Amino acid sequence: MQDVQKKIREEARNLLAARKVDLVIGFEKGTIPCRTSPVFVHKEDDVGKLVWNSFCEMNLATYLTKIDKNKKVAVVAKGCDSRSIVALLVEGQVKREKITVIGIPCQGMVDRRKIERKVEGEILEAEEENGKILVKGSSFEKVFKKEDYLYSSCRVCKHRNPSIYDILIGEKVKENTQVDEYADVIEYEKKSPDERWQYFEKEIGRCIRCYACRQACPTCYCEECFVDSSNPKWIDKGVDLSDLAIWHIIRAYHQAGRCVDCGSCERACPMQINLRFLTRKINKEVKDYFNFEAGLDPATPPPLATFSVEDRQDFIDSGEGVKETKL
Amino acid sequence: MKKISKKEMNKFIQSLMADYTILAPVNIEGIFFFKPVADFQGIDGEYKNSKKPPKEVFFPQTETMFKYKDGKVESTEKVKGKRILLGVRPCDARANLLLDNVFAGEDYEDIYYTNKRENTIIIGLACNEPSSTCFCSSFGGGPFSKEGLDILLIDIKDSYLVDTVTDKGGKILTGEFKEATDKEVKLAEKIKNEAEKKIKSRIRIEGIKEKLDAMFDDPFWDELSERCIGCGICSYLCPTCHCFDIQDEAKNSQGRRVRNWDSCMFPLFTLQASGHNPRPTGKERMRQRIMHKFNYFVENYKEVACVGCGRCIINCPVNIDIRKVLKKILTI
Amino acid sequence: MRNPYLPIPVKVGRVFVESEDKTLKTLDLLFLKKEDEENFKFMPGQFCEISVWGKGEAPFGIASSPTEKGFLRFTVNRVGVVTTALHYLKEGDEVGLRGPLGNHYPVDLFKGKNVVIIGGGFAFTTLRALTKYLLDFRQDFKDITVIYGARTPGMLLYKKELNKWQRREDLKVYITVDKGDGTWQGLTGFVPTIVEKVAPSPKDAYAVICGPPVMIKFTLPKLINLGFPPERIYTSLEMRMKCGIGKCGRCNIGRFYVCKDGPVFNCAQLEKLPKEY
Amino acid sequence: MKEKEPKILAFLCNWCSYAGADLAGVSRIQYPPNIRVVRVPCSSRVNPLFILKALQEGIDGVLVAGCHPGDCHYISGNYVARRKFAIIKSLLEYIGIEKDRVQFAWISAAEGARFAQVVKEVTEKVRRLGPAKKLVKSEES
Repeated sequence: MQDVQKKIREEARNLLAARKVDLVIGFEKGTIPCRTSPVFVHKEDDVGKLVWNSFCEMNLATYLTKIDKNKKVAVVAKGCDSRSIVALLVEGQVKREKITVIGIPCQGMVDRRKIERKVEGEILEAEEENGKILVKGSSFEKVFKKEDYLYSSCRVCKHRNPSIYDILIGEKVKENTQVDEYADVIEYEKKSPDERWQYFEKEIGRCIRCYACRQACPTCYCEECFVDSSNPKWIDKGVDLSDLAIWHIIRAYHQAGRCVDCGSCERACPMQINLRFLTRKINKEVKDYFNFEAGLDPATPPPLATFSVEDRQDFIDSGEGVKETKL
Repeated sequence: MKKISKKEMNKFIQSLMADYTILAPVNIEGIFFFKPVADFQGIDGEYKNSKKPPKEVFFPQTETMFKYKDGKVESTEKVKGKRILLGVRPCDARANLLLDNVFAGEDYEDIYYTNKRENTIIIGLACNEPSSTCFCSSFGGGPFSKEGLDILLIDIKDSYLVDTVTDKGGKILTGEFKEATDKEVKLAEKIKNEAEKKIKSRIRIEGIKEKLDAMFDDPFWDELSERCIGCGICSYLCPTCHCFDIQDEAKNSQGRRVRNWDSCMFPLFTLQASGHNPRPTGKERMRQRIMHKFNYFVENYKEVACVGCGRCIINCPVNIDIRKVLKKILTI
Repeated sequence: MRNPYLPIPVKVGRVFVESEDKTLKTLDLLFLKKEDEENFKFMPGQFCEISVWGKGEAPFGIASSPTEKGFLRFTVNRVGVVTTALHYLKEGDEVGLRGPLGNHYPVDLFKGKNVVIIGGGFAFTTLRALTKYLLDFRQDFKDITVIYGARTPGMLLYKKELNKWQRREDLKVYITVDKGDGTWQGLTGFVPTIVEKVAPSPKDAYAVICGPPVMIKFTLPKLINLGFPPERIYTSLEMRMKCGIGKCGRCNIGRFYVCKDGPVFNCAQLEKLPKEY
Repeated sequence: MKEKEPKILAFLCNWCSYAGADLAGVSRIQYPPNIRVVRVPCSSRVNPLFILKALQEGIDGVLVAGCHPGDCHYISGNYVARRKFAIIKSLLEYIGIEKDRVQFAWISAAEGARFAQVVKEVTEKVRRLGPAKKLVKSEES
């Protein structure tokens, strides 16, 4: 971790010194334990702020559609972040020549909430030492193995190495190709519709419409989101269950074939709603129906922007009767 | 100072359920919400503070103001039944007093809010274990402060000391309350001092308002708001934020007018029908949030609109820390 | 105690299309009950929140003067959901009304002084109320000058009334358009240039200016050059509003809420406020 | 009290399904009156938000009908729509909305009889589900 951090600072210094970029977006140390904060480095001598550890959980690609388009930007990108950049390139939201991707083969990010549930009292200090997280509180000191406390999105991640980069920091890591990433989705599908509806209503019932999931997601960049439209007003603005349901269904649906499952939405949600249970179902269908995974190839358009004559249509009554649709 | 064992406390609260709705911190998936409880088994040991501040009891996130059918209006400001809000932390109680400035103003009184305030008794729970993100003492509050509370409970292991703050609180304390012994009062005093020492972060507030007067166009705001992704967490979870939106929810001419929480961090907040937006980017909006709490509110109501509860620090997805912001402002 | 968010029912009276392209309509609202009208004490410059059932609520400046009894006049520019709904209303329909809200033009300061009223586009509503009020108490004021401009002759508000006012001797009225349309004989040119040409004297005078931000931006310096001190130039500002009573927190400029502490401010006040409007 | 007749919203593509419905009418073919028709230029004009808005307003069933693949007046409209419908249908079922609440069909302009048949089947399936409750916005909240 330490030499990755050192290399990031060097690369950032070179890029800024050579005027190749106007700014480098990376991570700096957080003000509270187990956290980092995105940082915009404009000047060479600030590169010392840049850090790298297992709490760099934010997907920095989300800033690329929020900053001034003509700025030349370098951005620190994990595997998932780089896939989001590819998704943005494919959709023409960022110009390739304006972006310098500092790719980092990712070892997975640590879920601080999982660790918090395993200790008595508040974590006051946290350090990371080759694969171990040491946390200290007023009445405890504990060590946790990083692998056991990764975010669920990192545990099922099959693309730890960046799919696009101008600079690669360190060696590529071994991809975790064996994991069955949709095992829990398949398990969940076995439940009865009413059970699934109860779980869905319980989860989205906690939503407070703060839109952190939308703002944290790189591929959620509409000028005017459908929830902000007043003419027509699709859904009302309150926390009524039916409006919350439609908000979450359509937000997930709009990420079909574009979501790289970085987990940024779930991490930003203050109410810890299981948001990925919707997006990963869609990612599974997109993989089954269209054999497509978002953010891997800048040349192939996302599935819902194109079509194929052989697409499945068993769920459509086209005269030969509707075959039993597998869920 | 009275005293009651925790077991009796549960029985006492149960007895009040006949004529009060009891709202207490309920643990849902590790997050605490103030919810009506049918049977009260004491406050969960893990309870530090609620995720959504208790302001939502007086100023709900979505509230029907009135219903209408073909022009006939039926207002819904009356509140059914009396309520007890149990387990409020001292910082949030102080925040309600700040909200009173806005909602219970002398020129226009927001009776939706004031009706709920009047018919709710607030029983606070002193903070024996403040968090590292708590800095209530920087604003004149403290883990055991009583402003805004009707009763303050102090947890001394197997019982509570009951400190009656207002007679509104006093009138519900019937029967079971014995006088606390000197030993118990001294123990409470010891816990109080330890709690106050546990609050490490001290933020200097004097001079912030004056600094902000002169720095409206300072590049500080660009640097601060660059990393902000523009969500509404810091305002929705803040106990002193009170901005709201009014919307009609209707089918043809039958429907209701609803008040929802709103946030100055959203572009829609000030977007005008002509398309002009006085606060077009995140910079102006972040500046408005800080200026309103630490400058405009001070000029209008002579108090800083922050109680140091730490919710915005813990919940900001990009870890923008208001303590760091306030320290930086003093250096400009 | 009264619920400040509850509108009173009023009926739509006369509806009159003001502009050729039909984006501007004037509606007269009639009180249903006598005491509603008695309780409704207002002064020129104040505004109301008008509710259209099922659509929502929006703020509109009162265009009629308190001296005009029995109705409240509003001119509505069709831009959004509520304003479009207002445009579909016919005589006899019922809407909700909340007000009077905000402060008003300081007419008592104007007493015994010259008054220069400068308006642009469809922002002439509260200025019409002010002018009508001054004319109904004409002897209390010295010279009154009205300078009002619009993009094209078709976009001018209250055309008949303007003609009547132009024929009065105790009032100097200058109507201009940015671009004439063949039959237009009056002045042409932007309001700031006309103000410079008319060059009203600042001695013992107050100015009131309302219009699109660009017009104010170029007219203010002209007034200052003519010698008008900032504290004698008043303007009415527009911000997005919801509650209209200083609670919902969105219409602030610095510490002031435009709905409660405004909408009328003098330029000395505005100079001290952050340029965020 | 006779149980309430299910209300079904039918998005019919102007070139095929709407013409099919027209043919059914012209040929005096009877079909249940439960559908309310919304004519759309192409099945790909149907935005999933339309379907969800209808379900929120309390409709009991939604039918989206368009041209058979290859017949689309706009060449690829129904091909693109097919992908959208595959995703939204599996997502709605996944979260617990009954399978038959939202149904899709390809009906050409010549299939008047089949149009009536599809409407009959859709109405039957929706009737069996009973009135819609999930996603419906409750008046009292």
